[in-house]
Amino acid sequence: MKTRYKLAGMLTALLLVVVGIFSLSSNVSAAGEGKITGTVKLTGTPPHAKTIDMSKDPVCQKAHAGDPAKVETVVAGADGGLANVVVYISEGYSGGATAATNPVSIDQKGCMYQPHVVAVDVNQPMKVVNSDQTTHNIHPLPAPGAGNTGWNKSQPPGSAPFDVTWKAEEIAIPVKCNIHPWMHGYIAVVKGPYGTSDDKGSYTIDNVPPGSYTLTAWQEDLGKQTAKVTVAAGKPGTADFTFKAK
Amino acid sequence: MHDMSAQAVHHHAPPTGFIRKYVFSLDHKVIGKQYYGLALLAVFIGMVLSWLMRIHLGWTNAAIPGLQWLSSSGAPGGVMTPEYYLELMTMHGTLMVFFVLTTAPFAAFGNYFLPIQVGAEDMPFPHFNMMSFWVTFVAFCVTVSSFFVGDGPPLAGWTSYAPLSAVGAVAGPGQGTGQVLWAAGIAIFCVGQLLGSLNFISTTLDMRCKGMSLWRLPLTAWAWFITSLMGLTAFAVLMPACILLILDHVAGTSFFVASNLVINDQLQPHSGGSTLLWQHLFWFFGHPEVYIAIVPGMGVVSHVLISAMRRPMLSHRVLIYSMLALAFLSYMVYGHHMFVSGMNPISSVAFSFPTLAITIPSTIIVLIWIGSLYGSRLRINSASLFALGFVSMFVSGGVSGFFLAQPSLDIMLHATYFVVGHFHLVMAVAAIFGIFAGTYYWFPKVTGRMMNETLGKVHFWFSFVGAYCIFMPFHYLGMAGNVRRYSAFVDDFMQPLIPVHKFITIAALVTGAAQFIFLYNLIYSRFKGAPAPQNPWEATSLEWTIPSPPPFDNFGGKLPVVYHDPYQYGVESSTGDYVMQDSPEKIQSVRDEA
Amino acid sequence: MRIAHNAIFLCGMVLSLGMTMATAQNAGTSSGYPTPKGDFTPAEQRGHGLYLRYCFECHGVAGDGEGDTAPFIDPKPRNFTLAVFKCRSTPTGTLPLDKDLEDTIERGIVHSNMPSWRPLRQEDRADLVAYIKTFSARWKTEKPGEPIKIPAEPAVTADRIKDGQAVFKRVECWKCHGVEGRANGPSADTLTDDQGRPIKPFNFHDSDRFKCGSTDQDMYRDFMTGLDGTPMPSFADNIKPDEAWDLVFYLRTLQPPASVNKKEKEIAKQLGLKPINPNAPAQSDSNQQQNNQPQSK
Amino acid sequence: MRRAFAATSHFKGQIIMAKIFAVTIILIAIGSAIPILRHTWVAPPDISTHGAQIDEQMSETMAEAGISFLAAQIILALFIWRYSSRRKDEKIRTFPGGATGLVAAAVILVGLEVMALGAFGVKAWAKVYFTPPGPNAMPVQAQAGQFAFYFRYPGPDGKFGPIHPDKIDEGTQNFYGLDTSNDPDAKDDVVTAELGVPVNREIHLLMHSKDLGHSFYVRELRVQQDFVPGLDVSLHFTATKTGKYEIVCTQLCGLGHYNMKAYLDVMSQEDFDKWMKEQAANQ
Repeated sequence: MKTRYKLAGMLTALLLVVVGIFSLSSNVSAAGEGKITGTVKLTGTPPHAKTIDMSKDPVCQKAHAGDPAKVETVVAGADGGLANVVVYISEGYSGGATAATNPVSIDQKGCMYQPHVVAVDVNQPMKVVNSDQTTHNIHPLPAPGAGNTGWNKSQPPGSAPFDVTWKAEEIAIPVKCNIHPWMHGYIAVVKGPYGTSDDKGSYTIDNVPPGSYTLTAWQEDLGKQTAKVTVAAGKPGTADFTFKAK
Repeated sequence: MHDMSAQAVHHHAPPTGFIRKYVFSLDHKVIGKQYYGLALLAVFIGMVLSWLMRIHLGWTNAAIPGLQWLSSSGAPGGVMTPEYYLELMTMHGTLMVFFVLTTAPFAAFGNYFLPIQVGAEDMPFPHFNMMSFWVTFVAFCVTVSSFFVGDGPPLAGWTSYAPLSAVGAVAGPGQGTGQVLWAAGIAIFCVGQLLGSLNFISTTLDMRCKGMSLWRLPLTAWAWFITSLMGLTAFAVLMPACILLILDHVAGTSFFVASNLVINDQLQPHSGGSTLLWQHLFWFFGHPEVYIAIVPGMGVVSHVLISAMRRPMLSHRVLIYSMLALAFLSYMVYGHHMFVSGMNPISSVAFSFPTLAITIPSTIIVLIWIGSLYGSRLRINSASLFALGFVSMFVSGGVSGFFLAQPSLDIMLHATYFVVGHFHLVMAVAAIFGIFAGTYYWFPKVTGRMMNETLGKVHFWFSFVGAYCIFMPFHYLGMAGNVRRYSAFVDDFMQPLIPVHKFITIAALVTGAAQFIFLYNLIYSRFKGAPAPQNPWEATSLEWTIPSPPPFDNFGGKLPVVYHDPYQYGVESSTGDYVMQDSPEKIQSVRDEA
Repeated sequence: MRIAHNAIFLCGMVLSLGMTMATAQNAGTSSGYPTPKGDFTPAEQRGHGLYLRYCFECHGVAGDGEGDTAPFIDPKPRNFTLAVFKCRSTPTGTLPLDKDLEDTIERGIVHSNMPSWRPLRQEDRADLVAYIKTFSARWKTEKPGEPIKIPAEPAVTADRIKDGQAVFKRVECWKCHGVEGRANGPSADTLTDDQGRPIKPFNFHDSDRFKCGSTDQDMYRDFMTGLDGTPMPSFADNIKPDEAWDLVFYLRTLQPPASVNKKEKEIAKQLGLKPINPNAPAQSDSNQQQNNQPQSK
Repeated sequence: MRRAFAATSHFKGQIIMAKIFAVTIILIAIGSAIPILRHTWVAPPDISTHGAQIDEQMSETMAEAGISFLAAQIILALFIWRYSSRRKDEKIRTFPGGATGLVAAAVILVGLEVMALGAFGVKAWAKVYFTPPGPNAMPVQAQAGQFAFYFRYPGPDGKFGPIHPDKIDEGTQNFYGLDTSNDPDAKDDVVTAELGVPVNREIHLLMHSKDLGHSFYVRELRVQQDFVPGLDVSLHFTATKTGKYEIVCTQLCGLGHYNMKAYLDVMSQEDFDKWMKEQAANQ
């Protein structure tokens, strides 16, 4: 059973790599051609964000002296902008990996994951950084059989950042630190261009070749939404999403 | 005692050809040497691991140069990660306990000298004997292979407490493949030791030469006999336990995993298992294992001391009875490892008294050693120095048992460095000193060359003082509540203790380095040492009646006949102040003063 | 000889290596419970494992109360296939709430071989209940009854105790439990449970603890729900809540002195309470035979 | 027959070596006793009601162990000193009384002494484990998980809500898997990251393991007890001095074991009430 999954995973990975190589050459011209912008909003009252008690580890507590850290399950801005929403092209995108050159990074800072949700392209290098003066262990838990294998590595303070890549599309891989149980984040492995909403709720997807697509916006707690969008040469497409608070 | 000298014909001819002679040899002497080599390899690896651990404990965030090449993921940039520390710790314990303390004093020396000391040509089952070594070797390979498979060796410690060791990779790095390899390796190791024990028992009971009654066996032979009795029962418990552990991993059973465990936010699909069951099974093996490691040492030390003191022990038989008592009690005390484990507190009390009772046979043994020194003509050489060092170490480690045998004090001391100091002194260091004593004592017999005394004495001084510098402070750390198995000391109350750790680390590095003197001495003397006479120590037991190194069939086809108790020293005879066991000359023999 | 030996030896090596490699392959990945049999939910599946560890020796693998130790146990282990339970908060004849069963497992049943499983964890007990419910189809077809209401406990007074004694007489508790609650009533020896096995009524002079809990509320509940599967009926229809409390207080007076019934015993002493006389008309129980007072135990 | 030990120069050498050895043993023995006598490294002062007995037992055992240790080492050293310099012609003498005396000494002096010690030690053990918690002990549930402790107070209704393992989600701070929307008992449960207790109030600690084996060790409280997955172990203690103390895990539970800790905060009753209010507000 398991081995079949592994096999499938490896095959997909192989396929993706091949496609990637092709698309890279073809995308060089297409790069920067079109983009998609929009905002994600939250209606209704956002849930009460519990404060996190970090008294277990003085280092963490010191990092948040004054304003204690809050749970980041749903982070809504003042004007209802919803942050940490991953927007990606779920249908209609033919190309392979894009922008695989610029590495995204997930930083362990103040015993929280920054960013809380990191989106990364298949096979795009993801840098894991530990800026704290305490040891973290970063422990992604991909769904079995989805093609990504989980691992669990400690990062003592001052140890070098390391790069990882993900083989298969998976939205989203929960990642946690066992040493600091409150630390939770998500790694959204998408195929093709993507954007992540900032705390105002606005996002941008670059490097989209002209065409019409189906966008999907994913929020860790509120689920997924889709929208259709068309991108013409020189004219960016726009798509807005609205999530309803539970 | 039926006469075996009549059919004094070897039941397998001397092998020709390299493989049969040195690799798959049936000769108990070669197998003994193979065991010794395996132990040397294991102890070397184990020592390097302990070095790395000590450096990390002393200077936690320091980069150890070159470590990143040993394991890029375990030590990015040479800075050891917590899981890598625990992995090293697990492998250190496993290698040392199983592949050094069990194989060297018991399997290695026993294989070589038990048949000679009972006056036999070989073990009764040479094939089993050879198989026991090679199975052990496979076990070694399997265990060590966990370094190179999956995400490294297990981090559950050499005790591999369930459910950490039973739930699989979800519990942490190394808990998947590594843990299974560990369990498989140990299960295989048990098979090897079971075969070996069978051989030892039957050798002692059936292969004794004419006149060699049980009471005329040297103390070493008795020690190996008692040890093999323990091994037969203890390893027979550990092996199934390891198999059940593997089943929990790969077959999805739930022997050791309770229900409703949520690990990494994942509800585990196990149910109905008992986590304490593993501890019971493991320690039912684990405590006899301690005596499997130390009793052969006691035998060797007594043997060496006697020929150095030029007199028999005050009482041959009381010593043997005491060792038997140790072996027997060791099965009724395993619960003292589990006082605060959640076991019924009443059983903790029940286990505490047999544990305290163990001090009685131990004290008898020590007192007889010391009492026999009285009025003796003590000869000081590397062997006897290490033997006396053994006595000192055994006492130092033993008294801390007073504390750990009491559940009320275990509340404070359990799982602290006090325990580490205790078992390292009484089990590890003492047993290793026994191995050294035996090596210096028997090397001339095995190789036909003397070891270099000067190097031996230098080696002793470094080891003796070093061992105390390393392991005495552990007790103080423990009393201050320094918890063991920590890869770094982040708790406030442990900060003042870190200098002690630094001191221990330096002591460990020096002492470890000094062991290379021994290694050099071993190799150098093997080829360049002064030629050894047949009986350099003027000893009486049978191994000194044959040439060194002994011929293939030990006694040249004519089995010896024994006329005396093993240790006839301090008597007037033609050869001096001692009489060989097989010399027919009539003497006023030294009686047991029991 | 040597050939044979080599064969054995090589087999040993190959086997051990093979085993190791094979295990190493699956290590850590397939760790889990065997695929659920039938249509078990995860909770039932976990309960199954727990049942096979703790319960089946008495209650039987099939849950029919015919475990290996059952022949030597009295009272007999519960037969789960009937889905009939003594200790419920629901009216007689109905299924109990899960809570009732969890409480029974946690509390254990005094005067029987059912121990208290308090050391087990609450969530494990819940799983056990989930599994026990798979033994009978009743749980699929029926719903648990509406739990009975237990009104606030009134203060104990002399009158209440007298009234309680009257109730004791009226609803003929004494037929089984005896006029002094010594389990020596006229029909005490003829009692059988639903399976036709002989069963004894409770002797109030034995202990202050009951099968289904020892508080006054528990006693009240026992009257109103009855203990299904035993001859103890439900009096929900012919005892008013107030009377039930009276009965509780009266029965307390029969029990050996303990912290729970100190008050009742005192009042009874002051009253000089005498055992009832079943034959006398309902009003005057006062002038009856003086022999052995309830307290004289 | 070769006389390996006849050469006198060699003989002198070994006498000196033996005497150095004897001195070394004595020095080491005394040296290792000094830190104990000077209390260089000792457990912190006890803040519990049961700890005094444990400390007493500890010091008694220390005295006995220390005496046997020093006696054995020093006698060993003296014998080495004395009898390594005897010549070949000197007669072998046996210890007065022979083995019988020594066995008697071992059994009577050491054996019985140690057994008696153990018997007394049981009192301290019984004080912790054989006495049930008092009727008005304050129940607190401690949950251990990789790699942190979390504590639960029943709240005003005095009842702990049931635990639903499938609802446990550390990301949303639901460490106990409580279902506050459905379980009335769980609504007012207070879950905290540090163990706040009122001083001089008996605490009934219900120990619950979420995942693996852990342990609850507070040196100042003289308390250590493992968490057993699948069993709820219960423990009770009374803290008599206010302050913050470290709770550490002593049962190897994975890579973060060394960093698994929490704080025991012993507060005056009013501070505790205030603290409890704050915690309840943040649920």
